[in-house]
Amino acid sequence: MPFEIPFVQIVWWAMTACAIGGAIGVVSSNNLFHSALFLVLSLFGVAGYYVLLSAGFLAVVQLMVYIGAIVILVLFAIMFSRRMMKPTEDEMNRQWLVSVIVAAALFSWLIVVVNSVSWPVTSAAPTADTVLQLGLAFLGSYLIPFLVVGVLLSAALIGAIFLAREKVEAEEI
Amino acid sequence: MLQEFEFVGVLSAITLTIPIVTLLIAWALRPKKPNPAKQTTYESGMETIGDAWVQFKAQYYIYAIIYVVFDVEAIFLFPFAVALRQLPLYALVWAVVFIVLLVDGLLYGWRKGALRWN
Amino acid sequence: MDWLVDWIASLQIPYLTEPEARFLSHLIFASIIAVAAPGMLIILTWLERKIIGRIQNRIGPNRAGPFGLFQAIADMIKMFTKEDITPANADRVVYNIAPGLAVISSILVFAVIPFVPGFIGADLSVGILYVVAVGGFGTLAILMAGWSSNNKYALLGAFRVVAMLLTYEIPMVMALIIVTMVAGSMSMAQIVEAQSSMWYIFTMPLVFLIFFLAGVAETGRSPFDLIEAESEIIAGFHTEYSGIKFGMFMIGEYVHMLALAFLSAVLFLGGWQIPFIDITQFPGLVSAILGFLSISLKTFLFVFIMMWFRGTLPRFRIDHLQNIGWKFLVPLSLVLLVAVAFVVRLFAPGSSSAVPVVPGALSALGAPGEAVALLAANLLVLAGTVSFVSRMARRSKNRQLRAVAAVEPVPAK
Amino acid sequence: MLPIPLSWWLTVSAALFSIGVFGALSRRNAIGILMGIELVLNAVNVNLVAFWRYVIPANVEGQIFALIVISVAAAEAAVGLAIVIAVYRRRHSAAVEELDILKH
Repeated sequence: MPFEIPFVQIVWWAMTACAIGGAIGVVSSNNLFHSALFLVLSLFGVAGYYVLLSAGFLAVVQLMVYIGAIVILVLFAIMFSRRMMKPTEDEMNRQWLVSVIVAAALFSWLIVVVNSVSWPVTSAAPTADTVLQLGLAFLGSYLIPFLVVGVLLSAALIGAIFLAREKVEAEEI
Repeated sequence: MLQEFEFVGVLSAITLTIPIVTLLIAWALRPKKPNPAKQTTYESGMETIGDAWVQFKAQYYIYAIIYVVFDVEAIFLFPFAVALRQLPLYALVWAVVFIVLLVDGLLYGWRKGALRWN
Repeated sequence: MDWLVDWIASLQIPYLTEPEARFLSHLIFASIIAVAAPGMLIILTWLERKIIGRIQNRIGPNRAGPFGLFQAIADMIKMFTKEDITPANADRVVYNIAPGLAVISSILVFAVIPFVPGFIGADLSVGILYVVAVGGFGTLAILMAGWSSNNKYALLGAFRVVAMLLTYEIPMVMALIIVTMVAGSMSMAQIVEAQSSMWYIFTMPLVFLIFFLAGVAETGRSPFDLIEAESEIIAGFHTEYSGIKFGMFMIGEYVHMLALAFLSAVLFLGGWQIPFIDITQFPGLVSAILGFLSISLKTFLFVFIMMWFRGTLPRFRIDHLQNIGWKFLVPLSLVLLVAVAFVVRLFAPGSSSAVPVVPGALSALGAPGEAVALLAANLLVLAGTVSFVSRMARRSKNRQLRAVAAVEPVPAK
Repeated sequence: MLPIPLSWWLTVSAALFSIGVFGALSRRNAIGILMGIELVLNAVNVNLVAFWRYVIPANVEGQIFALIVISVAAAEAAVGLAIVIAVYRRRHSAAVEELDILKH
């Protein structure tokens, strides 16, 4: 199929533009609200990656949890703690130059590592019914992580409500 | 997988053009006579005092937190739902434990009055 | 979809082999959806005016064209030719993106709706989850609109609406999980297939009620139309929008409503199925026409019910709304989830796939037994809820009475 | 052969990771830092899924890890932003440099 391979690569480049461009927007924008919207773009690009990597379930979960929930949470927090559209002061702190150097060094080191190892790649097809396999795994061999996630979420819920709540008297059920 | 999602991609690309085309048509047709009074913030004729930053109730934020947690719960329950008929019976008990753990958090919020709108 | 691909491939056009033919057919179908879904706005607004007019003992639009049909077109022209005012303080880019996003998010749902047997845009194996995920963009659009207009009322309206959307999304997702459990799949096409013997609305009426109630709340229509609580917050998050941008929010709302009606038809009324007739046995075109008629009729039924709501029910107050969501629908849907999970597992047949499965204790009763048990579980939960709620109501009434009695001494005889 | 070599994925993931680290280090506002961390977690997820697809596509471990990372990210965002809100209510600022209560 002469058509298939370049097509996939075109999609890949488009998604990379979204993911990396969005990420740069997140860290460079001076308006936090815009940062959060760039984060949406970046997360959307990553969801596209999951589709290309034949993890459709993860792609949809990415949209649902990140864009549908986490970004909304971030936007609420921004609206709570910022006055509107007043990019009052510089959003960068004093160590931004050091941060650039650290990030660049990290990136080049990672690139060296990525290119120096020959990864054992197979070209086997992925499992067909991923969601079913996930369900069997979570209530089978991955039962403990599954329950730990439950505990983690419950703890996060209680902790976050405790922190964010305005003091009001207790309520009878 | 890409084939499965191809239609979604095509549809997104096409729907992306719809608002753009609509805006362009409207831009061509509509009158453009801006003046300062028109462009003020609409508050039923009152002069706007201050900027739009209103006192944000933490209540909204608490709803969002509970929503996030239940959303994440849902992404674990969907695979469970698909696999339900093929799971051993005791697994169902563990799934119920998982749900009860989260209901716990909800009950805590309820008891503390976090769900009350005031 | 496949016959379209085959037909295009059979034309023997040079360079147009199977993958290109598929791409082309996707392009055609996507264009049809993308134009038809907003185009339905014309019919839906006309219908809504007529129906609400009748409910209020009026005639409704009757001047423009036959039966006032062109009224919506006239409105469309008005929207296009109105001046579009952007407030000077607005965040221009975000302000302009928001209405477009609202439209896109509601149209994208149609990608996974099986309109007729074998004809579905994308039969995703995660179809149900996709619907929820795409809905998230709508929420985002509302927050963007509220924030970028730089208006107190718009921001307040956006907060309220988003809080409501988040609240009602949880019971809706739980209802979707229940449907997934019973159907054993998240693919829309397979859910429709699974209802060939019995539609889910008959086996799970309570689940349907939760889904539909939460769904109507998600569309932000009456009686959940806090968005348009003019008396409280002007016009909510789209206060500052005028002309076609306001129109785009309206398109988003109506397309969302249509999508909800289609989803309810697919998930609970068996989609394109017709009772007692297996339409897949007919030749392609006949089954397609019958299937489309069937799903359209069901969709229209739900659209009509939503308009009926709007004509008859007063608006909820926001605190009542949140209470219904958090303290009633969420616990109820969780209880139902657990109950249905047990029923489905107990009636599960033995291993049909590669995984060895222990059959459920009641598997001998088969699918009819499961249907009866599902209905029984639904009714039991319903009865339990009703008795619990009435007990709570009595208790709270007694408490209020006692409080009153404590303040006012009983008058002497 | 898959149309996109594994090293492309790893490079993109490294870039996302580094940008996220830069964001987390250079922001003054706690919410900005959290967004940087979200980017880092996403980079990790891309890596996990890419390795799953290219090395062990027969199992689902890669997706399980990614799902757990996503839920940890959600928990982290909920608690982190709740802390931001609690602090903001007290100090009227979300800049991390001004959070020096423990120093005095």
